[in-house]
Amino acid sequence: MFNKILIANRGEIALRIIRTCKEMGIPTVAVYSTADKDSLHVKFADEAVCIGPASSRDSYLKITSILAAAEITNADAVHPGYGFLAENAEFSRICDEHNIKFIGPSPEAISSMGDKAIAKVTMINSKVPVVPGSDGVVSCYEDAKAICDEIGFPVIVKASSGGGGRGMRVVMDASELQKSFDMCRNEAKTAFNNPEVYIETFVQNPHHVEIQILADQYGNAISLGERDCSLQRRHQKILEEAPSPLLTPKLRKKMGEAAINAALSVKYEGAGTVEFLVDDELNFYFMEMNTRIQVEHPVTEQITGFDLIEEQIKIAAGMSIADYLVKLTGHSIECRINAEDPEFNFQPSAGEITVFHPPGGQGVRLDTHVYSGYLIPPNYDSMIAKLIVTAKTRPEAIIKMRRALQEFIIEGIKTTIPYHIQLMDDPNFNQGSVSTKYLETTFTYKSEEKLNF
Amino acid sequence: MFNKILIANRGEIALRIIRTCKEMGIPTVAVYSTADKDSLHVKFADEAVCIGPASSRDSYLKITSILAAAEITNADAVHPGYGFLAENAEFSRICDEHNIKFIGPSPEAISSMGDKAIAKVTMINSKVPVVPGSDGVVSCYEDAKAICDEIGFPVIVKASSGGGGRGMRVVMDASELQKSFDMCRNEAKTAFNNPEVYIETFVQNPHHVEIQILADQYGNAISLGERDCSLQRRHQKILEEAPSPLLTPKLRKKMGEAAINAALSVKYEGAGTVEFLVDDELNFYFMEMNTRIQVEHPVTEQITGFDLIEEQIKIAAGMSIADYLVKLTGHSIECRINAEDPEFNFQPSAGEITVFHPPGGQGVRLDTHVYSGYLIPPNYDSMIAKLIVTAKTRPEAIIKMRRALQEFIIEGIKTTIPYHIQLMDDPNFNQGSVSTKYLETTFTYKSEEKLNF
Amino acid sequence: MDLKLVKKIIDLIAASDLNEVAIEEADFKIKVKKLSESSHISYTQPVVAQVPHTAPLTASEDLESSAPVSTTSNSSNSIVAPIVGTFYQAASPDSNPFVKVGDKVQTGQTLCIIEAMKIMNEIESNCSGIITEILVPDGTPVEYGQPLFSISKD
Amino acid sequence: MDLKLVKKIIDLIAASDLNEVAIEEADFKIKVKKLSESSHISYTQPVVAQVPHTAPLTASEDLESSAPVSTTSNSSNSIVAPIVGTFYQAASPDSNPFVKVGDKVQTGQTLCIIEAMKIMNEIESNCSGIITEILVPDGTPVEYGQPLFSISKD
Repeated sequence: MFNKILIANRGEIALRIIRTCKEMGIPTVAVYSTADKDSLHVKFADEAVCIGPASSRDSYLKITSILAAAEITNADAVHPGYGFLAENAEFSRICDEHNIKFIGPSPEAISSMGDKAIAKVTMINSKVPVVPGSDGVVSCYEDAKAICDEIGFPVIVKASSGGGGRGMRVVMDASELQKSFDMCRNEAKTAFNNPEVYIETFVQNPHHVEIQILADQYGNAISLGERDCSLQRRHQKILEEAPSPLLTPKLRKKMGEAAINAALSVKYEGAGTVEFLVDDELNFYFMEMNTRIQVEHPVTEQITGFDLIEEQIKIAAGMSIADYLVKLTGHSIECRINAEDPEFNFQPSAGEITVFHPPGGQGVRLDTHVYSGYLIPPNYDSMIAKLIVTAKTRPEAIIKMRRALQEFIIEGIKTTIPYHIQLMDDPNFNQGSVSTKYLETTFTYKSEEKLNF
Repeated sequence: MFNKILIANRGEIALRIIRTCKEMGIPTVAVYSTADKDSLHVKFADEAVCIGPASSRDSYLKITSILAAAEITNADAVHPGYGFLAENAEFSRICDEHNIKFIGPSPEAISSMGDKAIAKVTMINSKVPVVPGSDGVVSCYEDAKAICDEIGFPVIVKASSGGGGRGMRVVMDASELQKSFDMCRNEAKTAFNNPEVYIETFVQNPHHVEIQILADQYGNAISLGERDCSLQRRHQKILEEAPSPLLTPKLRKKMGEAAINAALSVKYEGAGTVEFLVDDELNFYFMEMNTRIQVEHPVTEQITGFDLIEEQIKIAAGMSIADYLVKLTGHSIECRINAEDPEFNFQPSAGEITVFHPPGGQGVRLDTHVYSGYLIPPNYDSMIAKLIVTAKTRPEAIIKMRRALQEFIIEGIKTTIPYHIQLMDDPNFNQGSVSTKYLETTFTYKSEEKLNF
Repeated sequence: MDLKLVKKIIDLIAASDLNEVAIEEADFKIKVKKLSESSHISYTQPVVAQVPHTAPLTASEDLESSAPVSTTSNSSNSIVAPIVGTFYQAASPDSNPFVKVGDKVQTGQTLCIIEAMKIMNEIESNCSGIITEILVPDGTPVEYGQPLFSISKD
Repeated sequence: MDLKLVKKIIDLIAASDLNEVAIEEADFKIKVKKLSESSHISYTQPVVAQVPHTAPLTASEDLESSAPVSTTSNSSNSIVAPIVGTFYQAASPDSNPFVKVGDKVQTGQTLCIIEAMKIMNEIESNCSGIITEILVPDGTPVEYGQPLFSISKD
């Protein structure tokens, strides 16, 4: 096992990792920017090293500073969390070169999943279902036209280096193709310095269902079931749940096998997530693989009993998962509580949290790094807490989430709590899985102001 | 189901009951004394009625005020919580008379378990093992002598109306008997206005193991397993866990059956707890039955998945438990966090909580009614939070509890958190079940002052 | 939305002394505010905090354990409810009220009845003076400490 | 909605001393506020209890994002570490230290080395003056922003 783990992250995930390290008896090193000097991850880690100013580029994204911090503290492993350097193949490689274990997959696995076109080809070769489309990059309009003639419209043109909703265009019919194709290439070149695009059938009303996998260094890989993350705004997940209300046991098994194949195809190591689109007819298509722990991993922990951070660390330390058994029990929902104002288009609401009263009781879990008196720095993302509830069934979990949200008091800033409360009362959400377009096209948040007057 | 439940209590248990009522969709009425006007149970209930001044006698113990509050709010059921009126047969009876459902057992069941001598006879008749001793009250020294000759020394003389460590005397040999017998009677008369005493074998190094039962109105009763509450100071439980590290599956089954018999013998209805003494040879003896929800009920909830407050309400509303199945999974520990100073003989520490940062993460549950800025009234008991952790095994639960205690920050008052942290590191506690004398005779709390210097 | 209903609600509130009203049902919520026109009127006595739902997280500043039978400020007094129950101005529906606005009362004189659990509890004045206001309508529930009468003391 | 009920509630509250009332049931909520009549009285600001914390939980007061290469106080200056790494006073174990206490240094003059990932980063002075103290022993780890030298400025 490792002697000391440096956590190359901040916020709730840094605290989350420290908690597991404490439970495993492994000393921790926090790194922090000057903006985070009063953060709980700094307070609760065994050691803490200031690595730079508030700007992420000069602190949490600065590989040399993080490695130097590991060197001066004699940390022999680095946990990257999510975001920042978590899916940076270069970081994984440099850690290896300095004999510091990167808790995550190899640089090669990160690279091959990081490029969408390469990933797609890899999946086809591994018999993982993909959305019909081009075999990799489409370089000219003529090729694009030929592919569309074959797979039919609507299609979507996507930048190889894109992601998170950036660098993609839907094309409804042949007349739009040339213009959209050219624009997408230009945008990709500007945004990602890589003009390469590929083309796929545009799946309508898709559901976002992802499989959590674990894979060890000995070629064992298992599925820990799925998470339904269809509730999104601007490609940002806002609520996740496990299991998915959409899946059947049979489909769960098929998707789990596909995800395991995807992981094995790149000799994956650690915890990873294979994201699929599922349409209303329950066809599923590989979307991408995230080669890191996900924000929404707790819902899987709640219904499987695993501690996924612990599993990441154990796998990185060379332990085998050959005898792991997975059993899913109950239903878990996570609401992301962001410092954003749902009244004003979710504009970020930085500032001081004057009152912070978290919910409690049976089946309620809160992962957060904030507290009464915490000043939210404007430099980082706006997620301030993950509220996770677990109950026997989905309807009970929704009721429990509503109760927990109602007793969650945050004053001094605006948060998405009122939005989530309305979502708990939404009939379509209560009925089952909605599509990834649902929040933007159908669900209407009623302004609290309007409610009050 | 009930239309509205009045909660005749305060503090964490009032909030606990409100949470379940919210999840069940039942409106609630909080009652409160003037000292509790800013309490969360007042805030989170649907309605709140001030019933009197700070003194419990004039508020939470005043039956007429509580019933009047139920009348003016049209509540059709009353949940008594624990403490205050929870085991007051008169309260249960008056509720019945006013057509307000008392969520708990009948006045008769409360009475027969409330008198220790009557309870013991009832248990003997129901074949529940009891500590060898007198068949009920012993009125004169001659009878006491005869009984001791039969069962041998040491014995313990106990007041019928005593409890919680009050009204009892250990007699090591025959020479002390007369004096101790007379003194115990006198004390009982003064303290409880009832001089009756009984005599039992004094069980040395006993463990306190209690069985949680549920019984419905149709004669069905089940056991939800045991809790080990051997860690006590001055007969006050300070840490509870489930399952007990002492029990074998066979003994668990036997004790569960005995507890069910105890419940059925008084036509028990609702959630109840049968407390047993268990000696090192795993003999077990009925101690008493608590005819209410217990402080430590969450550890049972954690390993069974039941919501015990919900079960109390459902049973009171006439639902059957005939088809309930109980399965125990994992290990759960509760630490009672009291506003007491472990440095100074646990003297109560009232005042304002200036900082309150609760622990979080996987497997951590917190039941509390306090918050940053909360002023602890000097009028009530000192428990301010129950920290409950759940893990797969006992060692993992202890590690998780240590981690959670370490990140639990309360400033402005003294608490028992440092005491619990040291307990988590205690080798004897880590090894297994200790006796109820352990904390007072063996465990030594190291003053934080001394630790630091 | 039923506009007539809304108008009725607004009329109700306009006709009242209230400044702000919010009503909410499963799928309906209304909130009405009226600015006070009488803000120059001097106001004598702190309200005995009957509003549990505002200022949720402020610490209690009042830990008095003696029964607040009255609150005093200069020559004006409130008689507050010493118990929870239902307030009645008269001994029975057919009787005259114990007191009316303008009545002079003596210490110990019965002012009203609070019924709790079918028991009629007579509430006596703790001072002598003139009843200036009856603060609670006949037959309404009152809680402990709730002001019932204003008295201008002798 | 039961309008009679609403009217009753409003009447109740209008007749009372209450300033604000909120009632909520499963599908019904009413909130009534009455403005204080004493609004001419100067209003003391409620204490917003901003002092929840002593040491551990104090909010950051420093959100500077520029690299704190030096901190200044009158004519005295600290040179702080611009990167994380190991502090060395000399270019190699056999070399003389770049500077000693009492040395006069110029802006841009190399003061020490911070090694990070096997790279020797020369740290230069950002002012001229006299070295009054070396704050870190040779060979120790330093973090971003940690003071290394005190300089008494010219």
